[in-house]
Amino acid sequence: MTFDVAVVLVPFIFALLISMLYRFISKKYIGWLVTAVSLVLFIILTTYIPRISNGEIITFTHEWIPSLGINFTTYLDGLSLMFSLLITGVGSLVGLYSIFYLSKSEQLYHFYCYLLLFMGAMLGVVLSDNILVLYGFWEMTSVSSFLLIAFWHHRKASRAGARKSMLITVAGGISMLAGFLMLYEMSGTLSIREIIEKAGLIRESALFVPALVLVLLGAFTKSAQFPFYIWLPDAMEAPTPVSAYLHSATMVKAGIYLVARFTPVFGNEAAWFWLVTGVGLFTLFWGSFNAVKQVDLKAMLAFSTVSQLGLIMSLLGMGSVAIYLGHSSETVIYTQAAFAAIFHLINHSTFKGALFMMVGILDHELGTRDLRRLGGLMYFMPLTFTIALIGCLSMAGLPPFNGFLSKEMFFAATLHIQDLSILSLDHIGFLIPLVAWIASVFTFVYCLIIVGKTFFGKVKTHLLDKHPHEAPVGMLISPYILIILVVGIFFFPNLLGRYVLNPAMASIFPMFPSAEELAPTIHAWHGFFSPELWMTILAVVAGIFLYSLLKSWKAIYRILPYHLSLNALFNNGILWSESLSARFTRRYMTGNLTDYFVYIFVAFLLVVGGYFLYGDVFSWSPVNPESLDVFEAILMVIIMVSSIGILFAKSRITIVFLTSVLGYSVAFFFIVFRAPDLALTQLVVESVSTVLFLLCFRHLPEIKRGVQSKWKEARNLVISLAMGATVTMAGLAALHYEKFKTISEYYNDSYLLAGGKNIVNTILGDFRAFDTMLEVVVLFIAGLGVYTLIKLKAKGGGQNEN
Amino acid sequence: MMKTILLISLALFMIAIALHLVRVIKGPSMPDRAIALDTIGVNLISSMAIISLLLETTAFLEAILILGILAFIGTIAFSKYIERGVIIERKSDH
Amino acid sequence: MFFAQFILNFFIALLWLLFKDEPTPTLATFNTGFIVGMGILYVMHRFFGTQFYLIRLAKIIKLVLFFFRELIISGFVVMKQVLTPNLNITPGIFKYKTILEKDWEVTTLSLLLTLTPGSVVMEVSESGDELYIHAMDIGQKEDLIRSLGRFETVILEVSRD
Amino acid sequence: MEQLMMVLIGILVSVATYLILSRNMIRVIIGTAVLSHAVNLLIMAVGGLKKGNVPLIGHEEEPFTDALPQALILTAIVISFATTALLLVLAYRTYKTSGSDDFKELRGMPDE
Amino acid sequence: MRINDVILRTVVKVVILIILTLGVYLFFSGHHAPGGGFIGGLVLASGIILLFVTYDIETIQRKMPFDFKKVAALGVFIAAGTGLGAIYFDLPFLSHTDGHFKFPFIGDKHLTTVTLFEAGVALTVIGTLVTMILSISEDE
Amino acid sequence: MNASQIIEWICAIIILFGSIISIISAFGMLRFPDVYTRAHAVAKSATLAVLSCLVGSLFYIWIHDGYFSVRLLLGILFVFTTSPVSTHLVIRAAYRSGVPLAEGSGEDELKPVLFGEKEPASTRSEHAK
Amino acid sequence: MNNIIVLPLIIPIFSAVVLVFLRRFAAVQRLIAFASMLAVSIISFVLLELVRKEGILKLDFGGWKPPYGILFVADSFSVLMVLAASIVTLFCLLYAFSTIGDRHESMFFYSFVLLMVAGVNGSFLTGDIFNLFVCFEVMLMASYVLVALGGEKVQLRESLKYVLINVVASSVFLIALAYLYGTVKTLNMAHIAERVSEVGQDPILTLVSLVLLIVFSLKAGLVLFFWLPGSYVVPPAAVQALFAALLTKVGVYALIRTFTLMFPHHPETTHAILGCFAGLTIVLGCLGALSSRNVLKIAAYNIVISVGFILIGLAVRTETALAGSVFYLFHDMVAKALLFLLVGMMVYLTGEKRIDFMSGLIRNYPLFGWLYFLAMLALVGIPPLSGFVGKVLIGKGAIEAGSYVLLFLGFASSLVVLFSLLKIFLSSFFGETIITNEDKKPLPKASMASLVSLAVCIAGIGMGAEQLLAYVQDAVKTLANPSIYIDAILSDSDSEGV
Ligand code: NA
Ligand code: NA
Repeated sequence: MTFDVAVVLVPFIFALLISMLYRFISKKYIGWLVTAVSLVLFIILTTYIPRISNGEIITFTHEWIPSLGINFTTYLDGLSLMFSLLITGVGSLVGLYSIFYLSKSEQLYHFYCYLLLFMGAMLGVVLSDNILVLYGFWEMTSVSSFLLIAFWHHRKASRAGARKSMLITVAGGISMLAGFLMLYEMSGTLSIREIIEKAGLIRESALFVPALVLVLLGAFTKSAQFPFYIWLPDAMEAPTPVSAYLHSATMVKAGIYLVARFTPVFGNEAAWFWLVTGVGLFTLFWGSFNAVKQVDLKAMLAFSTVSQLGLIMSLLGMGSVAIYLGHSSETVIYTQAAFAAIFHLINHSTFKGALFMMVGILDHELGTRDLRRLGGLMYFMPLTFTIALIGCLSMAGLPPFNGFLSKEMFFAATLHIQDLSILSLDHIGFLIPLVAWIASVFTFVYCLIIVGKTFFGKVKTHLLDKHPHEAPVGMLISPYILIILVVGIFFFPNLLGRYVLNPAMASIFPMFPSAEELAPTIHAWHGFFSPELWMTILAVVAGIFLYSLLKSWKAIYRILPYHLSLNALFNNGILWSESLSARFTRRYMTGNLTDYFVYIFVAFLLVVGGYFLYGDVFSWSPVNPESLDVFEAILMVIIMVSSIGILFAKSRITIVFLTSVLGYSVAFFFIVFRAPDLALTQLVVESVSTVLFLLCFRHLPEIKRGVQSKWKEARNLVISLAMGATVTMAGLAALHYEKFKTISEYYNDSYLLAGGKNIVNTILGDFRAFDTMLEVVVLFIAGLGVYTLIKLKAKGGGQNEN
Repeated sequence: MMKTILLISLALFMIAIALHLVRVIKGPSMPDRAIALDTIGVNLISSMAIISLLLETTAFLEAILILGILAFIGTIAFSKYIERGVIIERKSDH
Repeated sequence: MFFAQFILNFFIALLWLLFKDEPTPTLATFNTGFIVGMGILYVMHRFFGTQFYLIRLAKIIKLVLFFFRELIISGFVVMKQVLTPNLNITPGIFKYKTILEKDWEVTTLSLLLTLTPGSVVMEVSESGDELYIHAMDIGQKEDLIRSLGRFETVILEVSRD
Repeated sequence: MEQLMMVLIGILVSVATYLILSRNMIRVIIGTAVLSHAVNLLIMAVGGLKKGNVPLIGHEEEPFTDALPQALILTAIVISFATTALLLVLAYRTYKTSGSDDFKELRGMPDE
Repeated sequence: MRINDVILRTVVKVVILIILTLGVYLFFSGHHAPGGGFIGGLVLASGIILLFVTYDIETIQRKMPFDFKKVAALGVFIAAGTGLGAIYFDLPFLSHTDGHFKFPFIGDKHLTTVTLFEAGVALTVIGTLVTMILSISEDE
Repeated sequence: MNASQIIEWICAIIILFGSIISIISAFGMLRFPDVYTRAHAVAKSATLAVLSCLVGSLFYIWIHDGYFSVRLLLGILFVFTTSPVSTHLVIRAAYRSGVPLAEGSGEDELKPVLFGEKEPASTRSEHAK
Repeated sequence: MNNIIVLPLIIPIFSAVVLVFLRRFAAVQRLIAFASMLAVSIISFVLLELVRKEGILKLDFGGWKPPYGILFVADSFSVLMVLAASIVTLFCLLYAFSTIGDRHESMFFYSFVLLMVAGVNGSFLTGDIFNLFVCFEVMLMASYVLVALGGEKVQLRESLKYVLINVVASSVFLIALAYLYGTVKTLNMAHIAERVSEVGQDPILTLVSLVLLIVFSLKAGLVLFFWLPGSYVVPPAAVQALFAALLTKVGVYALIRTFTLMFPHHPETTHAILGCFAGLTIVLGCLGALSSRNVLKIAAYNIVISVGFILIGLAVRTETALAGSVFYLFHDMVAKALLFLLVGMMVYLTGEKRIDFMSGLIRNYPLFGWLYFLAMLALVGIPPLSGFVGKVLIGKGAIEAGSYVLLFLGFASSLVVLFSLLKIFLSSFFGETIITNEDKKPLPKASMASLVSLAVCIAGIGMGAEQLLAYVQDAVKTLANPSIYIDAILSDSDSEGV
């Protein structure tokens, strides 16, 4: 059905339309248009829910490069449908929000164009079955994210943030591509479905673990895992709707999607479990820990996003244990971690989207997001406060909000995992729940900060540009829809589970029998003695404690000096790479021709001379003294002396004289070697060259022997001697190689063949006339060139460098 | 025997060329070099003639004439260069 | 007039060829015609008021042989000088005013002089009638001037009627 | 003969290389000229020297010496001449505009 | 005292005839003896260069008012054009043909398109060499 | 030994003679004190050497192959004509570029005409060096 | 008769010669130059189809059978290269029409361009190794003039170095040819291939191939690229683009031909060295690209990187990788031309070369800015643009061959390409504009037409990769099985007895 692929195409088509027809569309309507497009797509996608939840899979193929198997194959299953709904759903809300958020003076065409581009790319990522096409869309999300971050590109910070995100995500993309190509090599297919089918087969390959690592690098960079997360806080330079959409709800989830999608392929490898879980957990901790120290609300949310992405990532890692262990009734329990992952993914999108929009409202209405300038806004902006409160409580994992449910499941999963006795978990498994708990303490702390420092306490009107007031209704619609969902999901989680999450689970664990078995029923209450509940309670207590003593322990953030931070490493790394490469490049790209010649000759000596020694090419046959006449020997001496004489000549004319002697002697050799045409040509050419030398040397100064250092002289001497030796030795070897008869015996019949008795001339004029024709062309170009070089002088006498 | 005589002559011409080469290298003045070079050309002409006899071929007789021509042109060029620093004048002053 | 007579002779030979009207003209016929032409021209040359050109030719050949003789002599002289252990000469430059006028006459004189033992022409004056001559041994200047006079005569024989 | 010729060619190559490695424009250009002489002799030498008569049918008898290298060298000579001509003009035009014939001084700015 | 080149000029007037004749001779003899378009062209060009060296640019250009660049271009045109002729007759590019033609006065002549090709070569050589020498000499 | 062989031998001797002259003139080139006297050596003996060699060859080929080479004859005439011109030009250039006469030279009638009395020749030698 | 094969060489030569006579008529010159390149482009396309249908075509010049005469060989590889070269030239000419100026036009500019293209096309098509040398020289000689044309101080200085290096390279080429003739005693490439394989590539033959390797490396800018950044940045933009697109690629083409057709039998030596060279080239090129803030230099180092990248395909020499190389070569010719025209336009519009002195160009010239962005993505290899398929194939090939270091270097270089080009984009196109509306130079129309056309080509090559791949795979079939080539050339000749 062509409609399926249209889902991906629609945003692109509209992006193209906007970019081409923007002159004819009023700015007012573009936002509405984009919102409508996303909404329609969302609605269309919801119509697929029944079919997909019944286990149906919808595919459609449009051929692109069939000969390489690179085709646009859309593949709509539970996982992709879930992500597609998320993308279009949040997309509509963000579209709506941005209509009120963005000023009409902005270049809105660009903005919405990029946004649609992103939406299309993101849909492409989650719907593609072909890994190379997936890669394409993957990079397109990086590109559109780049453009959106740099939307206010006159700001330096925007450009820097855009560059950072682009470099890191594209680098991840490239490594992912390498991983994909390895998968292709192992499985012989580009289709994800087929790769999953061959998962057992490819596991044997030596490329399996490298491919795994490379694919994970792609996922980690995109999903802002440690240590690649550093682009995400800087991406907050983008307009807030973008942050809400790309950098919390959708694009950063592409890495999660990738891990989920490839869990069936890689899950049976221990490295996968450890990398995904370990990196995820550490990111969870690191993000929450760092969020606390932020003073910019948006930065705090960014770190919180990093942390939450780590949480989801680690859950997927834990879920993969089920595949590692293989299917059995005991192992199904571990799949619940994966369920928690995708559940939390949805929940995170709702509350974090709402929170970002909340911050956007503050920014928009007050002109600041700086916590040091905020406070006591509860009374001025009660509606906004509600958003913040509900969002934060959900994020902190408190009831009655959806965050509580998934957080409980997370704790449960960590506890399950530490009980395992494989994968060395019996030794260090306890760290998993511990880290999870610590991170949730910090999470609670920054949630308190967001709500407390912004909405409680004293209002600091003197620090604000504008008088605080509630946001316009338009900006509140989207966040309110989201917090309604936050609450709604808490109360009706199984609706979501049944229709959206279960089918997605089936995609993650295709080798497990049925979605029903995998999907738990989500309960808010696991009993008073459930350990996960106590973990939450203890986290709240510890969080409140830490929050109240914030000032006394905040000093630990200063332990790690800035220049050792990842950001500093990245920035300095770029600066260093530029300055070091500049220094290195300048070292050998001196612009000095002599150096360049040294490189050429040394390369020749290393490769040719080196192979001569190494490859056993040497060959020698004794000289037959009778073959050499005395006069020939003298002639050789003459050539030798005149050429060496050039080296010692002190004036340019002496050089010309000696060169002439050399040329005439060579011509004489041609006569000795029975080559009359050659001798004639050499003679004339030599004389004309001499005339040319004299004509041109008039314009050149007398030779000053530039003072070369002793070692350079020695170096030149060694290189020269080695060059001579190499050419001679190789020449001797070539000379003694007599396995073939020359083709030129054919030309001895030149009179019969071509009617010419002068064989050389007949070769030049007939057998190889083409060479001669081109040689004439060369001469012609040179003549014309000499003319133009002399006649076309630079304006202003050629002294206008730079 | 005849061949030996020719070879001896050829060798003598070559030695003469070598001696002139010494003058080319030593100078001391540019005209010295020019004369030496001219003479080398002239001696090469002789050598070519002898080679023609030795190889019993008439193929190099053009080369003899051409070398004569070229040695002449070369010497003129050199002497003009030494004398005036220019080989070809735009417009001669007389 | 040398060339005019020669070309006339050539035409006579061609005419001869046409008169004979052979199926294929041969070189032999042409040569016969040439000889016939010589005879005719010899008879006629006084009408032109010039010398018979073959006589001029003979004089040219004489000049060339003269050249050769000078060359051979001077070759030996130089060889002697080279092989003399202690060279006792005083080189020098002297001026010679020639009676020759035409370019080619002066040129021929200079060439001749250059091939003569002990002298090389260095400069021709702007007026074209003074030669500056480098002598191997300035002591023999008088000898040189004497032979210069002899050369002038030979050249004039060729150029003047 | 061929062996000695190879040695001579080696010497020429050495000289050429040494000249090419010097800083002075003229010496480098002459170096390329010497190199092209060496190359031409090399082409001649690998074809085998003095193995036959002058390759003129009718004037000479077979066996002829290898004519193909001769034709190749002819082409090479002409091309090398054309290049040298252009090179010379370029050299003195460079000298006139840059005011130096020393390649060490003709380096240019590192990042211009 | 100004230089008087009378000796040189007088001799060159004679010698140039030998050189130019030799050039033409070499051009035509190339097919069966040493020579050919290239060498012929080179010798002819050397002759012209000799004239320039002996006299001066203005004098010689007055007597030979050609644009030598165009001579060279014409040469390339002819050399490559003989190749195209073959295409016209549906033969491989640069196929040469020959034939015996009877002319009044000079009789039976063996003409080949190789000669035409070589004429192109010779013209290019002359045009190029003279262009080069002239351009450089004119440069101040 | 028939007549033609005798002539061939004579030719060979002439050629040998030429080579001997050539080598002697080469020694002259090394021995003579200044460029002007060296020019003498070359202008005469080297020319004589080449001419005898060429004439020898001309007749040798004529007798041996029955082939009279006009090219060779032209060559002889050419060398014969141009060699003195070359000498003339070079020593004129030498003098004008300021190459001094050898020590112990006699009178010099050209110097006052070219340079006047005051200017010493050696200051004008920049082209020559 | 396959005379059509010679047309890509002979048409430009003829036009160039005719233009000499039309020196004073700039408009006519433009018309003729453009028309002839258009004709050549069409002819190459026809030829491409013909080759795919009928197999390898050859044209024996003068009717002399190989290996005795010279011949042109049209296989898919060579014709693809000719097609790319011709199209690129067509658009570079279009660009030049509005930017080059009558100083150049009256100094035979179009003639030199056409002659250079003739040399390039000849190098691609020839089947004779000595003729390859001659074609190289035609191309080089024209390029020498084009680098220096204009007479600026920098131009002269850099072109002198460029010429000297190439003169030495040409001499080394001749040395290689001497050895080659001394050993295998033939010049026809197919015949060489046949003879070399007959004796299993003796060590001396490998040595000869290594001399050729050095020569072609110099021409291609493989490791020995140091001449390139200096000389490629001095001529006018249209010429830079032509150089970037054509000259090094001819070297790359020659390397691929040499080591697939003639000397493929000792990969453990030759291809190992090629691999090292390719890797080193990428590293050095990347360092160069990182080091500069001059747009022209950055672009020039990007050429170096791509040369290294393309030759990974040859070094690992699986069929996939070779296909990648051919495809990438085609892409790179078009994309590099576009890149150089773009940066040339930047320099033209601002009068500056360093990115620090340019800012906000996209505000003044939005279309121009987006074209740059598109070219950047194509060069990084982002699908669906032209760089993608080649990159994937080379990567796949490297994996097949187990050359993970080269894979790493190749893919990492994409990142450096991105970094260096993004640097230009962020600093010069983004940011506050510094050009007021009064100072704003209008974009020359013909140049913009050329930029847009090339951009369309880039997108077209990527989107229409399937069509192009058909030819590429045909080309690779021959590269991977030299016997196809050899048979096509030598089957009807009596070379066996020789
Ligand atoms: Na040369
Ligand atoms: Na900037």
